Amino acid sequence: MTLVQTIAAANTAAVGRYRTMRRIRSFEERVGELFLKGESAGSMLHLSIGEEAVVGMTEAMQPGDTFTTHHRGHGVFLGRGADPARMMAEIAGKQDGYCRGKGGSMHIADRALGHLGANAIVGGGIPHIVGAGISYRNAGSGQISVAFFGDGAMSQGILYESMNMAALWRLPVVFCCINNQYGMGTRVDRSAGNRDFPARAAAFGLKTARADGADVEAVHDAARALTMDARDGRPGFLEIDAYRFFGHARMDKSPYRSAQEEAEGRARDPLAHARNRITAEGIATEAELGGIDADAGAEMDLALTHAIAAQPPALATMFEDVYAPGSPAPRPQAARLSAILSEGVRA
Amino acid sequence: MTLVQTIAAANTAAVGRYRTMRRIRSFEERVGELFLKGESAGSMLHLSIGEEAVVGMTEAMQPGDTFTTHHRGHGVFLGRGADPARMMAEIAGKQDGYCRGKGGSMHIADRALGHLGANAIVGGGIPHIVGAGISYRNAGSGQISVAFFGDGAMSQGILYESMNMAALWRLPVVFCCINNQYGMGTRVDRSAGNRDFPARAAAFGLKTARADGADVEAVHDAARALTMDARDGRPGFLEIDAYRFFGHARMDKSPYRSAQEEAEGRARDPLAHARNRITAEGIATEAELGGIDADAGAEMDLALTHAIAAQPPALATMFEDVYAPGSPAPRPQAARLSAILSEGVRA
Amino acid sequence: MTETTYRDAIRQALLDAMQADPSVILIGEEVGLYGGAYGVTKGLIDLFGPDRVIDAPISEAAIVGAAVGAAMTGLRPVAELMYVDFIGMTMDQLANQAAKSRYMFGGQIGVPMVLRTQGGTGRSAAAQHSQSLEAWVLHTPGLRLIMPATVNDAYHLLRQSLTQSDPVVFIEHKGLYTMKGALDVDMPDGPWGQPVTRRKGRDLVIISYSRMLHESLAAADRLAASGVEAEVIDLRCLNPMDDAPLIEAVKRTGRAMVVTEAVVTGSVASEIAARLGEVCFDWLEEPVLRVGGEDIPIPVSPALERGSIPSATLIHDTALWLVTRKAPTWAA
Amino acid sequence: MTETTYRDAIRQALLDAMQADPSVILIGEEVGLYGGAYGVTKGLIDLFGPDRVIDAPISEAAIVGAAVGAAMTGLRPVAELMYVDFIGMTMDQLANQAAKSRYMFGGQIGVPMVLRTQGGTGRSAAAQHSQSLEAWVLHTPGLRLIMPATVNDAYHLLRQSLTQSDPVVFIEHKGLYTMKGALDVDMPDGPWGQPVTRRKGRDLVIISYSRMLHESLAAADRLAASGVEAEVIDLRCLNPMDDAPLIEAVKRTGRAMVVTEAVVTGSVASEIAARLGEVCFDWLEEPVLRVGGEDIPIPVSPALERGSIPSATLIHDTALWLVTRKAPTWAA
Ligand SMILES: Cc1ncc(C[n+]2csc(CCOP(=O)(O)OP(=O)(O)O)c2C)c(N)n1
Ligand SMILES: Cc1ncc(C[n+]2csc(CCOP(=O)(O)OP(=O)(O)O)c2C)c(N)n1
Ligand SMILES: [Mg+2]
Ligand SMILES: [Mg+2]
Repeated sequence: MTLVQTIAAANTAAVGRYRTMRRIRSFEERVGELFLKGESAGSMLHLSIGEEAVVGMTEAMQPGDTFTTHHRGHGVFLGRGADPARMMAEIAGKQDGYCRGKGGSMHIADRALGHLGANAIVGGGIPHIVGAGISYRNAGSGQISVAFFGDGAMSQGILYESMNMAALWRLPVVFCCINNQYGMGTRVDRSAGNRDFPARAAAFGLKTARADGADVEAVHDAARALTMDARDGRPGFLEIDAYRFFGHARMDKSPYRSAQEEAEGRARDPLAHARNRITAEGIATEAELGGIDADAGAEMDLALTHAIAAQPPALATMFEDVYAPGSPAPRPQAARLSAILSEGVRA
Repeated sequence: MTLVQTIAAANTAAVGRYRTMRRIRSFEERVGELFLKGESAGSMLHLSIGEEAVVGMTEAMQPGDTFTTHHRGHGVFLGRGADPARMMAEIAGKQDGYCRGKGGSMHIADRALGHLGANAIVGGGIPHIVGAGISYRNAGSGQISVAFFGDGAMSQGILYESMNMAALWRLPVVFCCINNQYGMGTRVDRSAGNRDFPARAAAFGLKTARADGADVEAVHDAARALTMDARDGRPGFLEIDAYRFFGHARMDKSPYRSAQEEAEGRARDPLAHARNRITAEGIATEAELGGIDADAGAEMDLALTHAIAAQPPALATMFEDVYAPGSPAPRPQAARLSAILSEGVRA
Repeated sequence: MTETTYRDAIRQALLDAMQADPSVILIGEEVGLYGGAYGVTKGLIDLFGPDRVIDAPISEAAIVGAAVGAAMTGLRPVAELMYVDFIGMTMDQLANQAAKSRYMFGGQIGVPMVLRTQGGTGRSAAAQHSQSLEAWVLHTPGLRLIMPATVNDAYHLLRQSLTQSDPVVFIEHKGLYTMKGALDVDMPDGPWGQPVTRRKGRDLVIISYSRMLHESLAAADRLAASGVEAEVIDLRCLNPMDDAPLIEAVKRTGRAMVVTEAVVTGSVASEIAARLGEVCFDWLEEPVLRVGGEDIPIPVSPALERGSIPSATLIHDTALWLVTRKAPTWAA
Repeated sequence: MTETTYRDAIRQALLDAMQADPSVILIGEEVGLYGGAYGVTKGLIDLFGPDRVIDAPISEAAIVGAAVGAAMTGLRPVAELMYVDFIGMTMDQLANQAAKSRYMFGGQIGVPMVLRTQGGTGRSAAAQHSQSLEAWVLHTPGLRLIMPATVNDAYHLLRQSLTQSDPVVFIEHKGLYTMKGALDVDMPDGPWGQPVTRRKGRDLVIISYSRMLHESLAAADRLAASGVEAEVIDLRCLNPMDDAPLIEAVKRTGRAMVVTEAVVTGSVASEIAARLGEVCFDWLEEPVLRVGGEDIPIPVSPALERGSIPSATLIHDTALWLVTRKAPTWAA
């Protein structure tokens, strides 16, 4: 590629990342609407608004790579190519959602896109990439597996057990901490004896980096380096320094933090940052970006409409998927009680 | 104190530490005999021979300080003043052992001497010092609590959860890792992605030190500094770099390591090292140290004889201590079955 | 005698205990500034300060382990597990450490701690936030297991738990926090450790606990309309279990059902049915029936979630069938 | 047909499975160089190398979690827990992750792993190395629970476990490793998932599993001497449980006992007694009795340890009492 072509490619990519970040934000806004309309399955909905720069990592991954996420994983999954309509349907607990309405927002997964599962247990999905790393190392497949989790998971022992294994066995994995400064109402300075998270990872033998969560390009540069190392068996850790714009979940109004802190945090907006950069460098015009915004809004409106219109799962499906197809499903209680009480069966 | 007195005190202390180390080794040798005589309760007996320099830490502790140990804790407890006869009786599963023959070697404890319990779960006793630290911090009692554990526990996540809490809450605690280079048959280089253990502790915000396990005075110097900091709310981590002279437990002949490695490891003998130093510096004569050795041997012979002669617990005691005195004991099965089957109770 | 909620009764019990006993401390995630994920500990940090109301990092295993150590050294910690679903990370500290320390150490060292947590369905919180895992605790000697169903029990059983010398696992139900009821701080519903009969009846006994008590009482009311008088017993204290009152009632009525929200296989209901089958054999007119949760994880879909656990209707229909041999519509 | 030990049969099953299926790997503490704490995996690392026989750090939770991830991505991991007593550190990965992934994800992602471990008393290993915790697994939908009692089952049930699409918890007994028996690699003792009748009898059924099967068979021999013919059934596959053969036998004999080494309260025996009480009610001449471990932690003293679990004598005496109403000497 000529220098001109390289620059052109980089520019297109930058605009692409802006588009993905916008789609994530528009999606999350519609999740909020779904909840307000009373159409969501429950209220445990964790929006990733403010954390869209995670796209810098999802775009550094390759087809075939796998990942796990925490409970705030909508953005990560969209970054890896999710269908917003099936996602929204799952969040509404509908039959044609990604998990047939059994998982919901905190348990979205998609084998085809390499999503090994969102997890409602803080830290729960982290060791799974160690196992995936063993698979890829043994197969020499060149794939990597990435765990996405929050700053809260930095307090879960299983993270360090996993980091140690990854370093010891030279596994093709990356640990990606999306530090949005809070675990529910607890700011990191109230949960961490030492807030230098990369230092922890380094002490276990990982390559480490910290990137500004307001700058998707900075995240992408760090992610590219770490994913390249990981493919060569040098596992890494990336901290994305971001801010959780809204409450922990739909019910939380964040009384534990000041309006000023929130204003400062929201000022570190990866979309605004990217928008300014793209227009300032003349990569795209305000009008072009406006078009992207409009398209994203329209796309997510459709996802919302679809989710609301979609069918809930049939009651009998609750007994499916406990065990693999072919093995007998659990016996419904009504059948058990009937077998005991029906006249026929009594002596 | 004049300089002369200070030196005299230091010399007496050095001889005292030699004596305690010798008593530990003599005790462990008798535990081996107990097993060979078929008088021990089981074969899960983990000797601390080669790790006697832990005395440098136990002597840095004060009356009223508490501690937990791992499964290889005989030496630590003797260092804190244990009665060898009651210890040996417990290892033999006898009624007048420290735990009435219910705990054995891996579960020795003594409220009076601050021993909150040996643990058969690797890492299991570590978080208990966090709670003890909260007690002492809240009471302002000036006590500290110390967790003793092996290099194997460096792979247990709960250790890092505990370190983080200790640093975050400025607790008066010290984490003491007795690195004897092995977890069963696994040498540390096969269990740690990065063998710099103090670096891990530092990354969580602890004061750290590593000391040569062949030099009890070096261990003591490091331990004094760390325990002083801990009393002021600056928790610490000490790695004692030692070598496990014999097999993991009584059954293990260590086929997984070379004779040469063992020879080199056993050459790092804290007793020989102290003996040479004490005689070289003219603190005591070979004859005087020989007397100490003889006394220790005689003392532990008595402990062994006592343990073998002691009575096993009465069968009915198995139902005691499940719940506190005053609450009904668990109903023995014989009583339950009798209540069901006895003629009297049938309609 | 005041009217209050299950949530506020628990909060009141914590407040009164902390005022009465300076050794009582709280440790858990979001118990301080946030006031608890379900608001149970709201304001307590302002009253007692951060040394007694400790906001912990997300380290369930070490939270329980720290509580064990604090209890061994003179404090009376109340550790909070935000959801009982997280107990899997703490089972070593709970079952190998808290439960066994007194025994392993020959009675020298007790662990007077309370592990407060909540479980159950009702919020479409899915498979990892809706479970009822008390059976794991029931199977662990050395632990006490308390599951209050009423506002008055929420208060008194927690106060009493905070006087025990041994570890207590205190499991609340997320679906009961907003339930209103009468609280009499001077009058417990019954003696510590014993079940309480919530409704007298001659035709059968329905044994239940936690939220399922209320489904059972609702079923009993509807049974009365059909002339069937069900006795309803609330277990309250599940481990160690005082089964004498259950046995007396079953011998008297000859028919019994045990209702649980948990997965029925290997549940508390199985244990009770087994005991009653052993002891009441000659008095039973009908088999002791278990009515419980389906043997599946909890699905997120509200309809599926509701369908996976017992309802007053299912309890009513089953009881009616048991007593009158009138098969319900859903009879297979 | 060869004579071998329970330990070697398990080793043979691992060896044959690893030869037959390159996706099978082993991961656990000391499974490689050391050859397993009980020697089960001896030599396998030499045959298959360190990429397939992985010596893990002492990180039980991450070992099980890594197995989950490996199973999700095409491998068939056999994770080893050195003692079932350590399962408390892994219950989240086991019960919230391995067991529920297929369900939560709508059937998309299965977890075909085996968790091999061993439990039980017999070595004076005390309270944290002698437990029988299968009841926790029984109560977890999504998991399969296998507990072999014979040499032939040790081989075949493990081979069959390594063909399952869902997680299997495979619990061996430390007291059986040196037991000798016949191994026929072409002939399983019975179909996967079903109990096997180890002895036919007309007077009562003794239902058991793992090491207690042998105590039950010994008791049955002595009962025969007194003219009592006990049928002895080996559960083998405990979750999901196929109770049809148990029900048939109990309806035929009218008397049943369930024997477990675990703490009896909340045990597998309680579940089976509850089921039989429900389904066989009209056929029972006597209550279904549970004979199990005392409701206490396991003491280290060899005499106390032995006294805390069922013996052939206790089983024999109880069965004789049940059938002949002849009270044993220990009758209270
Ligand atoms: C093991 C576990 N403990 C506690 C919780 C309750 N909980 C849900 S989210 C959360 C905060 C997590 O913070 P973080 O990891 O930073 O993720 P974020 O919500 O900020 O994205 C907590 C404590 C849980 N789901 N799992
Ligand atoms: C949680 C747990 N995992 C595994 C074991 C089995 N085990 C007992 S001792 C041991 C090695 C421990 O090594 P280390 O911590 O270095 O202590 P050392 O024996 O060397 O003193 C292992 C794996 C255990 N007891 N507990
Ligand atoms: Mg966060
Ligand atoms: Mg070691």
